Amino acid sequence: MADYSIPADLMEALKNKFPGLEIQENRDVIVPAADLIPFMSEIKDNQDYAMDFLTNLTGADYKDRFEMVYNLVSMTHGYTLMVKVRIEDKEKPEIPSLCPIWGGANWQEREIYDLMGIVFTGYTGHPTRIFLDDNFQGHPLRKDFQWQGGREA
Amino acid sequence: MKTQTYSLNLGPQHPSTHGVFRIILELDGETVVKATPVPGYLHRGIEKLAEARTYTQVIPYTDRMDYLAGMLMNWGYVQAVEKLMGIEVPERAEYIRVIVGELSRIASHMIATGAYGGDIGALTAFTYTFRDREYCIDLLEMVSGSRMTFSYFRVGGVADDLPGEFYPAARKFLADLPGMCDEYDGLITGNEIFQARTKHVGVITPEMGINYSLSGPTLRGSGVNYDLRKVRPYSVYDRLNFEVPLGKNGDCFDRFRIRIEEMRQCGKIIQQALDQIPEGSIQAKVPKVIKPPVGDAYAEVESSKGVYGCYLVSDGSPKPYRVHFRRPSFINLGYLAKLCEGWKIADVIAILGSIDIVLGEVDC
Amino acid sequence: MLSDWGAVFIFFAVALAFGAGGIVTSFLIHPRRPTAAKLTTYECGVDTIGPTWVQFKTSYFLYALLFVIFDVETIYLYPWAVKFQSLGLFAFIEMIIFLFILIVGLWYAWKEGALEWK
Amino acid sequence: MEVTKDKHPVEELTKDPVVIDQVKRLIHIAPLEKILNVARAHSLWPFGFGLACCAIEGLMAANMPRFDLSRFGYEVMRGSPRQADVMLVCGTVTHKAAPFVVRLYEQMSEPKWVIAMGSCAISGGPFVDSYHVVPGVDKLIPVDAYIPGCPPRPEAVIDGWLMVKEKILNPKVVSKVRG
Repeated sequence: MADYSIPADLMEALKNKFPGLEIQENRDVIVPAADLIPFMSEIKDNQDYAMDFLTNLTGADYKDRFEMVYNLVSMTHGYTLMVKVRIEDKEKPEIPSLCPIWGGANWQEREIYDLMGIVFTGYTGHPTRIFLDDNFQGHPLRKDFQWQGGREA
Repeated sequence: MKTQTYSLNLGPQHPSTHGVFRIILELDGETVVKATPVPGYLHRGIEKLAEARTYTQVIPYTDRMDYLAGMLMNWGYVQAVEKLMGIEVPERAEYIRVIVGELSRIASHMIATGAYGGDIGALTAFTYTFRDREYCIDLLEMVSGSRMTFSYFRVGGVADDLPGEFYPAARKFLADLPGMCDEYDGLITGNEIFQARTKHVGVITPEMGINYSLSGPTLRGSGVNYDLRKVRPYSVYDRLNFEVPLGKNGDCFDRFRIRIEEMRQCGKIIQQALDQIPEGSIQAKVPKVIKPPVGDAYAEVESSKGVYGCYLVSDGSPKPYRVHFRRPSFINLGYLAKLCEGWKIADVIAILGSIDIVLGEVDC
Repeated sequence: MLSDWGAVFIFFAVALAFGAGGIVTSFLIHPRRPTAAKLTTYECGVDTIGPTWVQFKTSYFLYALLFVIFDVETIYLYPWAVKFQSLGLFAFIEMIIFLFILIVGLWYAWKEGALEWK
Repeated sequence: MEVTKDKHPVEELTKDPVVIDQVKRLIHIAPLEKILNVARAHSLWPFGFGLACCAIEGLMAANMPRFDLSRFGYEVMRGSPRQADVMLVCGTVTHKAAPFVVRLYEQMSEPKWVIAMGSCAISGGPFVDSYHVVPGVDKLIPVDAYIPGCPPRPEAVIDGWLMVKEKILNPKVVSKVRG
């Protein structure tokens, strides 16, 4: 498969603009939650990257942390980038919402809140459930979610 | 004289919502003031169920998401597992995947065309498209044994080889396909009532389309050239030449027209794939119990509704730790609320039909 | 004289019986089990939201009014069209004047914007 | 549908068994319900209630040219429960959809029947362990015919319709073990 990730020099430019950045060997980027919004608006507005298409936005529930995963694509240059953000606080997971930057994040964030329980701050209309009833107890995709399936023993 | 607005349910049980999807319309007379889509009536929690299944057992869940294009759903998931495990799929299996994937795309577009004709009122169109879809489904049934929920793909290849009588039947179907598409053009696209109802209705500008992460015919209807098979060719698509039809002014009519164009292109792709298919094995060397290394992977495929991605996290056990499906119908609907404002009720049904959603995929 | 009208009357009676007959027999024989849930309003399977008795736009009413006017007009056209040849020139002029008056009415409604759907 | 009793009116007139047998053999007074059932059984109006994948097979493919449900007279697909006879539940019934499934069933006018199509409607199917799926629609509403399959082929759907027809024509067929 051809390599569509951001070339090394542009990655270095990002590195020194955001010291907290951590670049993994397969060019995924781990961004501290604090400067998620500046980082995202930087790679969207700066024409070198022009990451204007948010393909995927999802979350994962690990033992010690939550992890948000964003996949971005640049329509003009054809770069793809996977951005990860770690949320250490398991009791009240919160992360700034990307809706002001990409409209496509709206429904995906509501889905992650509904199923995973991660609250997205800084956008009216969040956090509201999208699939389950409002009086549904708990968030199903969490590892500690207990439920009673329909299979008769 | 001030008129009050009233709320109306374009509800879960409605002939035109392609399943159980609800839009709460705030109406002033006929004009929509505010639209609030309410999905979730078919939410079966596939992502949670997948965490309790082994990697191969998840495959039947994928083609119950977008049940109109089952093969493409299998492809997206299987490609993510192969990327995670670094498996190289043999040549013949890749060509078989392209053939059945494009056949599944044709079957899906046929329903989309017929259903959209039905939404606008041309009920006979549905009969024509379904009559032709049966031929397409015969081919897929010959290959996989099932009509809709194929579960034909395996990690590292496909379940079994193309039967002998598949090739003449496929060539005959491909010979008839352009005739079928002309028939739909003549029957629906050329109908001026249809054009009056869909031209310049629900216009999506390219910038808004990209900003709202739309994909597939919904985005290409606005002229944005983003087709994964061309932008980031996976499998053997780089060896097949075909054009990507684009719309000009992003209205319902363009989204509908390029679906029929895409069917013609699919015919060309299958033709070339049938000519170039090599001999060889159809399944890579894969361990009996699939235990991918610890890590995660994200892979995307161009399904009939848009970009269908799968994000997999593995913790080394035979069961995936986390599976997330990037479902095009779900994300394409994110823009519906803004798109419907200002249009009349009949146009809302035209817009919803043109985005072509499948509820199994929206609610996952 | 009576027999002519008798034929018309019988024709009218048969038509009435045919229509009413279907309704009356179905009323007599269909099972009636009205339950509370069955009598609730059907709106795509969920409850209605907000007040449903609202003041809505007048364009509905104007459209219906214009339709009734021109529907009645066509009723007048039918007998004239049947006896078109034998009635001669005078009836023709008469009908043209009648049509012209209604066309003026339509033109006025159109100009006033009764047909646009604001 | 309550089973009509088979008492012949001649039994009030005479106790003589010979006369009763002759009259019963010659004069067959079918209660009105039986006559109506013959009419109902051959023109059931389905209630297009497509939830998931089975809707494509049951509502669309079965009605379309190749399988053609209208050969049996069941092709008039009604969108509203008021005009429908049979509720074809095809697809997974989730907890969020359960209230309006029950409501639609209750809003249908008598006599009404229910066909549970597909393993999701019969018993929750592949999604039975899910937190959001009702394991079988018969937990919500009484079901008359079950069509197994995931999704069942259109021929199986037509067989399901014929089962309902069989049940309407002579209700005692239910107790007969089929096949």
